[in-house]
Amino acid sequence: MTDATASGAAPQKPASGSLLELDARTKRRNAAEARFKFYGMAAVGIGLLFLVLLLVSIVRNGVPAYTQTFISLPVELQAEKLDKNGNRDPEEIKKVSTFGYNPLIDQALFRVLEENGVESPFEKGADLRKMVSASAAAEIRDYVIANPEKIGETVSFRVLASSRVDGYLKGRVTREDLARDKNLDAEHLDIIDQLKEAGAVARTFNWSFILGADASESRPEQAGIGVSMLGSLFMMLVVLLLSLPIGVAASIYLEEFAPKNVWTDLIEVNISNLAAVPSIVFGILGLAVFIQFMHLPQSAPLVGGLVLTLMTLPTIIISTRASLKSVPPSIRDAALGVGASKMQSVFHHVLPLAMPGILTGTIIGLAQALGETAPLLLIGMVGYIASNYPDGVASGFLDPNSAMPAQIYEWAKRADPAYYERAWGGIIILLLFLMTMNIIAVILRRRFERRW
Amino acid sequence: MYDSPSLENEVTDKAIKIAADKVQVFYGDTHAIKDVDVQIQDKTVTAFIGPSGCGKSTFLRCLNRMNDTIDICRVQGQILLDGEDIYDKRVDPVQLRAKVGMVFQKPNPFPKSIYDNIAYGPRIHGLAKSKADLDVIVEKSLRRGAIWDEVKDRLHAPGTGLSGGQQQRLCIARAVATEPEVLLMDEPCSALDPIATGQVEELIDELRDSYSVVIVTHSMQQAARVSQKTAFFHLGNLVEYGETSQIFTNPVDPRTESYITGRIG
Amino acid sequence: MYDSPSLENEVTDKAIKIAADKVQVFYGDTHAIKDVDVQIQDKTVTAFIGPSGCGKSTFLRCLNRMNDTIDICRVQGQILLDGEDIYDKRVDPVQLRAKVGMVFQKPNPFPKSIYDNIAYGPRIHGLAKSKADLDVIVEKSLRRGAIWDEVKDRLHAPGTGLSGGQQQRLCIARAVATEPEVLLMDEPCSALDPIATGQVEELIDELRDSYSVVIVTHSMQQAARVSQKTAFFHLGNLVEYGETSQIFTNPVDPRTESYITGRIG
Amino acid sequence: MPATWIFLIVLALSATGYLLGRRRALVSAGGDSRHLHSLPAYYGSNAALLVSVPALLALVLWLFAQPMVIQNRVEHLVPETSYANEGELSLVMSDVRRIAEGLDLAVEQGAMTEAEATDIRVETTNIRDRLGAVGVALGSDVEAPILVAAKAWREMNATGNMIRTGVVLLIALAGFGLGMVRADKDFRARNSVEKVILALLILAASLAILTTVGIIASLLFNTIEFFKLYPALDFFFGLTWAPSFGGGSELGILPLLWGTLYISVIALAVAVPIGLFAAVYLSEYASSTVRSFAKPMIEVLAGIPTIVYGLFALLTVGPMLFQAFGPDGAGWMGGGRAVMTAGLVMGIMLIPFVSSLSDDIINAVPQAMRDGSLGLGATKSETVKQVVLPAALPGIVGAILLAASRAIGETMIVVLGAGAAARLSMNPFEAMTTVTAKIVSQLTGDADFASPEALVAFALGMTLFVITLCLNVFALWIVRKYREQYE
Amino acid sequence: ARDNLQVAGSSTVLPYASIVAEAFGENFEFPTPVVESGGSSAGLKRFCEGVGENTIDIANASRAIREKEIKACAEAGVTDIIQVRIGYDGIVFASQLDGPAFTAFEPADLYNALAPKVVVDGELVDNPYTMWSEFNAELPEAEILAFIPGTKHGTREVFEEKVLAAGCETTGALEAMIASGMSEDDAEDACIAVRTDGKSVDIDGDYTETLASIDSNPNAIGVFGLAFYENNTDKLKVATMSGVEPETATIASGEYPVSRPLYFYIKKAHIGVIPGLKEFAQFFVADEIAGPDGPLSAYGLVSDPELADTQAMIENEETM
Ligand SMILES: Nc1ncnc2c1ncn2[C@@H]1O[C@H](COP(=O)(O)OP(=O)(O)OP(=O)(O)O)[C@@H](O)[C@H]1O
Ligand SMILES: Nc1ncnc2c1ncn2[C@@H]1O[C@H](COP(=O)(O)OP(=O)(O)OP(=O)(O)O)[C@@H](O)[C@H]1O
Ligand SMILES: [Mg+2]
Ligand SMILES: [Mg+2]
Repeated sequence: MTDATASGAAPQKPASGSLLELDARTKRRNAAEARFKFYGMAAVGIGLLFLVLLLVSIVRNGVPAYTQTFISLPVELQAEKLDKNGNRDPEEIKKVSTFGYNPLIDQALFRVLEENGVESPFEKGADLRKMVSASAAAEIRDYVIANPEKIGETVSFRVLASSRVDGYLKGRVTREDLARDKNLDAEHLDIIDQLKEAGAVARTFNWSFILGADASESRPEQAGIGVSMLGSLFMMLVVLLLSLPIGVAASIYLEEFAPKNVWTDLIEVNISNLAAVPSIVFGILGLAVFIQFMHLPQSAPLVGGLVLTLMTLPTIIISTRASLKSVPPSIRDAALGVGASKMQSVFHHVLPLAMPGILTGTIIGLAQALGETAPLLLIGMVGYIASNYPDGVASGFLDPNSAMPAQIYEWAKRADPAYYERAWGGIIILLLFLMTMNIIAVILRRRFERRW
Repeated sequence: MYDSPSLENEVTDKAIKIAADKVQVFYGDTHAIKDVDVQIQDKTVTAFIGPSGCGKSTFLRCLNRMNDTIDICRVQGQILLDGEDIYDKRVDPVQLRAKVGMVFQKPNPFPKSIYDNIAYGPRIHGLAKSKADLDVIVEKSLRRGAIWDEVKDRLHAPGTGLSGGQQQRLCIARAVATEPEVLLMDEPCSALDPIATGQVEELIDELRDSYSVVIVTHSMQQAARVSQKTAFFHLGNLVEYGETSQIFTNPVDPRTESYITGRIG
Repeated sequence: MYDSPSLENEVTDKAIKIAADKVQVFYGDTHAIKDVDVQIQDKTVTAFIGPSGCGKSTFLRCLNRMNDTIDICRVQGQILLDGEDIYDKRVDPVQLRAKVGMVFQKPNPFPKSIYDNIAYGPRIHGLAKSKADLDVIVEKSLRRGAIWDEVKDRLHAPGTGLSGGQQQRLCIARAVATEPEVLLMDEPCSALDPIATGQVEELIDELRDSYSVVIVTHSMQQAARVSQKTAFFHLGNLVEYGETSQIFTNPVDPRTESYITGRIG
Repeated sequence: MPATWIFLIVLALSATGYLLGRRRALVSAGGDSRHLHSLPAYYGSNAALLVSVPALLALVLWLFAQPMVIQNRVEHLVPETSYANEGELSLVMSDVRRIAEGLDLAVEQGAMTEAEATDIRVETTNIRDRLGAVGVALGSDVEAPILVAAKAWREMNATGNMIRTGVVLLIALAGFGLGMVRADKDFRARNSVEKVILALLILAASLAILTTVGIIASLLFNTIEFFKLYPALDFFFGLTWAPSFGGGSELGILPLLWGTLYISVIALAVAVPIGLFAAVYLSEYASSTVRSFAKPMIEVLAGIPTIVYGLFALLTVGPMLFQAFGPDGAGWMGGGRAVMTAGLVMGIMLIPFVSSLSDDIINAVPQAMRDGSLGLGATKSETVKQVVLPAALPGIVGAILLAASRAIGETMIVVLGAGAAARLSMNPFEAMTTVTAKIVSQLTGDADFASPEALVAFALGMTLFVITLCLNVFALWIVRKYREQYE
Repeated sequence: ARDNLQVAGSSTVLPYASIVAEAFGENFEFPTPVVESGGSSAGLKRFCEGVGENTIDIANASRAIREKEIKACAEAGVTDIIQVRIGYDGIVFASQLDGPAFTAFEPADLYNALAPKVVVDGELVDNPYTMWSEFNAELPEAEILAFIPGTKHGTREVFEEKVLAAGCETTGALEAMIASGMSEDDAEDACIAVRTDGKSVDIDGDYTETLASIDSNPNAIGVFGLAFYENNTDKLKVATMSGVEPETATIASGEYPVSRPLYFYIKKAHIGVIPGLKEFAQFFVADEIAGPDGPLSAYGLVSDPELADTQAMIENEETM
């Protein structure tokens, strides 16, 4: 029967063979198909491969930041040092600066060594104190000011070990490394080993890295990303609340309502041009407009959010427009045909159908905003901004704060290698932030996605 | 051009719902509708017939300004609905379309559930006070669209998962759910089997009692069966317009005659 | 279930092109096609008739595995094309579809020029050696689709800017351009005027000389006119299959009879 | 009344307006929504908008205007001796404000009675201490005229606030009234609500213009300064970029533009094919589980801070390329930093820009298109290439444009991956740098800020802005032209 | 109204400023000052934007403010500026710990290695050297590769003046240039040029970037700040310059030639208005902080021998 069809078929058509055997052309085409599919898989694979590569190196470098070494110190809060007049007046206690607490720490250290029977090659307390973070004095001082009645007693503190000691316990620092280091000596490590044995030194999970504020260059062990996380959060709130509605509104206007005239052309060209403006230029704009002209506070997440909003808008608008464009006109016709207004047809039908693309654009825009540092540089959100937790929503928006990427960028620049690990640790948190956003978007996108 | 005496006879009978006056439609440079005058009566079924591509859909879309959505489409001339120019600046096309409903040539259900497809119109027009009301409207519309039995068990399945003919009936049901005064139907029965066609035709007949219906069809029999008036389009011109019986038995224009007698389907 | 003696008679006459054996199709949980056995002959026009939603399109789409594209659709049973199971693992649906062409129920021109719409198939199958060859194929196909005269001046205008009927004919032209051995046509004439319908029917008649054609139609007259064999579907079942003349004059199953006699369109 | 309260009251009023407007409209239609012109919700929204929009607009304006007006009037109270110029006056005025607000705070916290606050005098009270006690730190002791000004400020502020409350609430009430009057069955509520929405949409779209104006305005002044110091001709046509602190810098933009172009092209050459293939794979081939997993994962690539990519370029990709193409390999590469390094890594970063957006757009192409093509015996890849992608083209172009824009604007990867030296060379394995990287480095450098070396950042920014603007105009023109002959 | 101090400027000063700010926040009732980075130029620019709450109070700079900047400041109303020198930043040359033995450099070595034109046998020629040992047998036989600060960094200027220009003179290149007909100015400019064939790589980023580059190039040398080096002695080894070991002591005494002063600038108009400004400045230069035994010195700042004068100057609010 195949012959019969072949004879009847059009002359240019090759004699049709069995379905089970592929003819040469089909084989060729199938090979092309397989290649094409392979390219696609390879492309996805490449993307994922790099992601994994990056993630692995991020995690490997960053995980140590999540543990920290502490030293248990029984500190005698000597009255003669802390409250010379003995009247426990907080104002007077405050007069003793953190430097005044150092002798107490030295003493406590000697005592710990003695109690644990550790031989110390060091005579001077200052040398011994190199094992302890400089933050210890501040910690004890804060405690004393809050509890003046404890003066005279011996209180046990869990103070941070210095970054080199911490590095030693994490395997980052070896004795050889300390050969020419003036911050710590190999002998210190012997002491640490013994103290560790005795249980006075321990490495535990580092909540204060997740919750804390930035610290100065000399105390990486104290630095945390918590406050800048809030900074980022408030900033992203501003970005989300402004850029999504504004971006979608602008796209709807341009795609669905705008008459085709010079003005809309101008807007269109402008938007795609803004996408290509380097982010730091938005920083220049933010400094000029929001801080110098509108007198908004410096270093404030509100301003950061506004600047990032302007930066994200083009991304959202371009992707939203693209997805609005891809909704078939028959859907609009259908809605108009039953007497919906244009506005209704857009908001009831077109927009939901365009939602996956809008969400994608938003996610990419927000991801970009979440990781952006350059514009923040000019509005004062990069640097040392160790503010406290904001004490309210308004202060969250208006008080000086940094943002995660800025914090990470700063850390990555700092000299002490302990900051390097913190930078990567911060990136992990940033990525968790990002993935949370992505998951939300995925869930939303799933609800909207359909083919027709 | 069309048979005016016959029209005169009718005018005494029924009010004129839509009056088109020298309507011209252009798609870019293509002149798709040329100088069409036509008066469509209330409570009447008017059939538009003519060869494919002659401009039936185009003209139909003019009647509720659906052409506004096609960028390159320009309309000239005047179309009066109840004596008011629908292309007047002050006219809100939305209100117009609520009055003049439409069933499109290609079925275009929303990618939503069957229920929502029907309920959408009533919802935006506030035709239902409660969920129960809406349920009633949906059921009634689906029944009128002759599709209730087939979908009553899967009202919440997507409308796009229906067969071609079911989609078409869904679209008909959707259009009648908003209770328009004029219903424009572009080949509503093209994908329907005879039984469903019969049901839709019954619906059209029923609608005629209160509304005006315009129907585009390629089936002469259907035109003859359901319509009182027939308009024959050819190459963008309205060649002849008159009583259906007269058009089919005694056409004035030779083109009409040749189209009708060359009939096959 | 169907009239097997009549089939026997035919088998001696024409080879069997497609043989379906206990075909079941499910959309998710919906059982859309139930246990259908049918043998479609070569060089024959077979008509599928039946009420809307009975599964004609679904079954048609099984014959060239277009159902593969619907995620929730599952097919069971066996369909043999020239004795080979098309659902066999080794079968390449692409090659199958090149042999078994299809015209869909809703016209779906590509958003390309009319020319490219037609040229697409020949290009991917390498049917044209040169641009001139292609031009010839395009013209021939458009002529066979009975649309050449309407579009010859605007071959490079987009296919989506055509009227409904023109789009449908464009899709027919597109399908015949690849010279399939079997052509499946899902209501190819639903949006066509009688003259165009006539031309398409002529085309079908012409195709019958060399190929096998399956056509879904709601028009009994059309089925009677163009087909040699008719299959009547009802609620997913193949109720009756036999010679067209026999089905229309002397149906075996009461359901067939009631569907045919209740005919209106 | 504090602004927040006014704001809340207006919101409450507008909510009431919504409910009442809705009700009234329904009542006017005899309880049957079918007799209404629009849905009842529109009448409600109309009333709500009438209440809130003008009132809140007035409130915002007032919030901006009142301090300015008061400042203007209080300024005269500050003796001219206590400031030398405008800047110091504004500083003094901020002190005045701080004191005024401090007094308010003190009264509010009960640390001071109202009478005390009004009668307070520098001679009798140490204001710095009193305010310090409520947490308002002052830089120095308060002088008498400053206190007088502060008190005047307080007073005016109090009256201003009172009037503000009155005016805003009146406007809100007027809006309320109008909303109620208009809640009538014949009123075209939907049209009027939609008009407001349309106005909002237009406003949103116009923000782009405002941003552009803002950018130009904030760059212009310094750009002009720059061109006063440095000949424009040398800037635009100079072939060397060699800034130096001592002066005598050569600041030709061409090597930077070349680097920008080169790196972006390489980045796009990586990102576009990979992104497109990934998009096609995800939307056409991948199962929905793979897709719902892989897509967000790839999107994460867009969110990894660029400093990570920079380090990746510097520490991993650069050395790797150096091995392959350095002296031990092909011999084309002088060091790990190269256009290629930065381009490759940037390309990776840009993958999701192309892939995710394109994926959504491709997914939105109706299935009927695919069916049409598959039904003709096309393979999936042919369908994709010849039917789906062309249909999705406008959106894909948008995605690529976005990626290109991002490539132009990227700094960190360039600095760490491509180096800092500007060079005009064809060799992609040489170090080069981009306009953006130099904008950042000159802006954050140590040069004299009034020198051309620092100001050039603004000129670079401006030039880049104008160039991309021209490119965009050109792109629009091309697209139009293409569209015209096609559609 | 703003209640925190706002400091901006040089990223070289930032570490020190942050240490002070942290201690200031711990020991005073005032909130911890905000110290922004962004470069001396940007810091001074914002400093000179005017007087008022929305401008910064203190600018950090790794160089002295310039005449033109003072003028710009004055035009914007910033007339009274207090200049505070906090100490010195040593600039050192270091290489990989396990790399070739770069232990001692003379300016001449670096000039010979990095200049585009050098003197060979009394003649000025395009730099022919690819190995350090080619011009100084005591240096290791290693490929020349140096990571030097990019042109945005103030360190670059110091490097050019104190190393390249000095080397230019000692090798006789300057003379040769002038002899070849160059004007003195041109010759001096030519002296501080670096070769562009990839042996000398500009680093526009920070020292961490230089460190990373050294990490992946065993033969390279890099330019670092003293403090940075001291924090990374586990990876780097430093070279002497003209025989002098870079240490706080040798730098303070001026024996080690390559160093630069660090400053901050206070807007006098803000004193008394912005809470804590003067206290912060005083705290910064107090002996416990900036003195030789203070935390700044411990971190790597070369303490200023004239610290007492500075303290007095702040006390009296002496402007420039
Ligand atoms: N994609 C789908 N998902 C779910 N159900 C479907 C889908 N397509 C069709 N169906 C259902 O399967 C049944 C058969 O549909 P089919 O399209 O085959 O009907 P048909 O005979 O072609 O009807 P018509 O003449 O109206 O086109 C119908 O009940 C229909 O609702
Ligand atoms: N969007 C469009 N752009 C350009 N030309 C169009 C467009 N729509 C229709 N046309 C052209 O206008 C003419 C009239 O088309 P119309 O759709 O009104 O025909 P019709 O009478 O409805 O035909 P059919 O019975 O085939 O649906 C046709 O030649 C068609 O090609
Ligand atoms: Mg039509
Ligand atoms: Mg069907």
